[in-house]
Amino acid sequence: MTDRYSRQIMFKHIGEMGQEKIGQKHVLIIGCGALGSANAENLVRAGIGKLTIIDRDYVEITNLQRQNLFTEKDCDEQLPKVIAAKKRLEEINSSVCIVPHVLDANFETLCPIIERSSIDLIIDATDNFDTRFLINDISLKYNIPWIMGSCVGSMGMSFTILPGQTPCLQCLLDSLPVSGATCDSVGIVSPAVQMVTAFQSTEALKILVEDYYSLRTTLVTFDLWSNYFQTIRVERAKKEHCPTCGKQPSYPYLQYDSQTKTELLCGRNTVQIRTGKKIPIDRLAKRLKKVGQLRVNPYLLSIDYQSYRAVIFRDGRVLIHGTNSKEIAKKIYHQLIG
Amino acid sequence: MTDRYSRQIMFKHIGEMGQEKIGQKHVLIIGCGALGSANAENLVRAGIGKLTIIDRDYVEITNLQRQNLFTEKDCDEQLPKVIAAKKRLEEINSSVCIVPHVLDANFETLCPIIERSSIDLIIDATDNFDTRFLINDISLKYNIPWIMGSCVGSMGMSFTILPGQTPCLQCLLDSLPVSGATCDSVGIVSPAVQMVTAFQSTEALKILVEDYYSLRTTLVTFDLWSNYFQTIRVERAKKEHCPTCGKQPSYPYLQYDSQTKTELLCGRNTVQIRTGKKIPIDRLAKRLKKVGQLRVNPYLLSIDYQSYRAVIFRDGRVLIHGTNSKEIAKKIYHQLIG
Amino acid sequence: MIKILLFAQLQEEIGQKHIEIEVKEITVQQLKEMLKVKFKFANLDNVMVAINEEYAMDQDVIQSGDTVAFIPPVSGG
Amino acid sequence: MIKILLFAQLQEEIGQKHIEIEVKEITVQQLKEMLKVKFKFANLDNVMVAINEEYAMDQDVIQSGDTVAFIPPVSGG
Repeated sequence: MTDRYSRQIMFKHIGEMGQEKIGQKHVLIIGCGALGSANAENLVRAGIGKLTIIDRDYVEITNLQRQNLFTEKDCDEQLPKVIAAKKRLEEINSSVCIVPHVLDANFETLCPIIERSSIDLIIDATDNFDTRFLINDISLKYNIPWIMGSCVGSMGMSFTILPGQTPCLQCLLDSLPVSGATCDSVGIVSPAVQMVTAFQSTEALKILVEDYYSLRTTLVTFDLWSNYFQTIRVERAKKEHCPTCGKQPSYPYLQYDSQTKTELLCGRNTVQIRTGKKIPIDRLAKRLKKVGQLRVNPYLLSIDYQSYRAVIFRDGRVLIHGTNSKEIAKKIYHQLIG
Repeated sequence: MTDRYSRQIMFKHIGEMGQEKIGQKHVLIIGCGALGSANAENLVRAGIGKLTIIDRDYVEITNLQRQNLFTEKDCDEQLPKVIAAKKRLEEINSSVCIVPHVLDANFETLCPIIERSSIDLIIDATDNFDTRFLINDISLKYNIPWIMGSCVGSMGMSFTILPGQTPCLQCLLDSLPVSGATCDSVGIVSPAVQMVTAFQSTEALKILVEDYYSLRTTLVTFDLWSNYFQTIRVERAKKEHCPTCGKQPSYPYLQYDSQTKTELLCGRNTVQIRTGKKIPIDRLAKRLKKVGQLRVNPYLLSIDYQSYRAVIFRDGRVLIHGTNSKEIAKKIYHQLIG
Repeated sequence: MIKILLFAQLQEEIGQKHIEIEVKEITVQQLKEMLKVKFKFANLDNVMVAINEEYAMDQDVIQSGDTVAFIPPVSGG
Repeated sequence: MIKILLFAQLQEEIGQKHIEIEVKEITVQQLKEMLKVKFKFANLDNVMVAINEEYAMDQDVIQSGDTVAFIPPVSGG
């Protein structure tokens, strides 16, 4: 069976020893969209020991353009992404243990999974910074490296966070970026996904074979359509008083108050989301104008999106009309606002 | 059905117009290994009109570590790569026309395909420079852009050749490189494949939507494990007297004499023999059933013989696994087939 | 002269990939203020800034000849 | 001083990723000859050469301060 990995064992930085290590490791991938699918496929083909994948979503027709584990049939059957992923991944490599969780990733769902497993590495494949800051806190609290990745349009970025060594996401970004460009507002092409995945999976392999010396220490960012590529040295961003990786961490995203709160507005077929941060309505309006019928006034922005209507207030409240499901509401919120 | 491409249509450099163009184009991918699989999947997910894929090989266990269209089952069934690829690609997007050819790519097999189809773009997914120089000649002779790509270890390179505009491969490399590193001698990790694919597929999309202005004009080269990335401006490499893209081209790789009949598949401990005649597999199977362990499918016959394995394709090609000697290979061929 | 590279939505907002500014010395914070006024950027908070490919903070000083990149984090995945 | 970046098998051959050479001016051809003697490279034909990220030919002149990359084409796919 090691014959199957022969080309990887031949690679001088992996070898027999490295392959054995890969086979003993457990990776957690958070999100099973484009980046999640592609990273999962790489790790499973590479012979990872155990892979846990979390995603709350099911396969939709618009996913097929870039999410490599899914087929038309998965879409017809509306399979949860992690379930469809597990099926394909086991056809690819039946010797890997795949643990799927159909779950919204938040601190209440993630912490128990982390605590009862022995996770060697977390790969970020989420589509929003809320969850990335949460992963960042978890990484530092439980001393697990994580690899950030994101993409949109033909752009992407990636950075590897090693607790105790590198700056963390909180060092790089003082606060949650509001309204980053999302795949659902400005689109995406599949090579952007692959490029980020190439960086993430390479760093993952380095960490799994414990070749820390070779890790990329820069933040990488690119735009494939503009033929642009840049790496940024970030050592100096590490902050002594960082609330996540500093000397006296408070792990702000593991506190109940920092969570984006969703509540059902009873009988109104509406979910209210409270984000706890101001939303720049005007900028958002510019970006969303092609996405759906839009109305703006000084207090709010309202948009018809799919069969729903989202009303976004400047003070950070969002109403999603047309659903009683908190999961659907959150998904729409992340698709529109990021 | 356009809903399926909505994220790609939203991308400002593609749009409705670009998507329509993609749907009308015909791409030829030469090779269906790691780069071929990954490029094919991207184009099919992106909604390419028609895709022709050529490969002479069948799926083996050592492929699964990095070749994204194939599963353990394809390997058990010893399916030709293009046949296994077509099956998966149709599950991904049933509206794309996939034309597989189980063929060795040489000028006798390629030219007829080019002449009877209207190919808009050729993607290089071969594993050798013999074939790349052949593609280069074909590209210039028939005025079809091609996108070079190669990878090994954690390294890769890519370059886009636009007839009449950019230098061609012959301009960049005066002659066939001898003994380049191969996947079978120094191994390969899958992110190297994805990175090259990301470059190739992005350039492919630019060409398909006719956004020539955005094309990368540099040769890109990288090493993911060493965190190295470089682009090289090559305009000045274009040679007036180039035998391929110069004023009086001779297309040296389209001459009969430049073809080989027996070839070593480098680092694979395998020799390929091209007989130039069709082989009656079923008759042969009957005769060989007492000679060694035999497997037959509609495309090929495979037999364990002494310490070797011979795989005999209906179209007259034979692979002798277990030797690097052309002489031994020929001998086994003659012993089995006569 | 300082060369400023813009990415993602910042490019869209002003329709340019890079701009040049004639100053000898300026802090990152001051440059942000200047760009907000001059180009009407909606928001330059939470945009990462790099001077000559090194992460920079608001109080860092940019010299003439430096290349400054403004990189808004992208969120998709 | 000229900085020389090595890739692929060239790195392996001498176990270094880059080397530095103290010369004022040298052609690509001359540099290849020098490296073949000094570092015993098996073969530097069919290796692409770039000076400061631009494709270079054998007769091109390298100046002190330039960065030269030696890039052997990789063949796999």
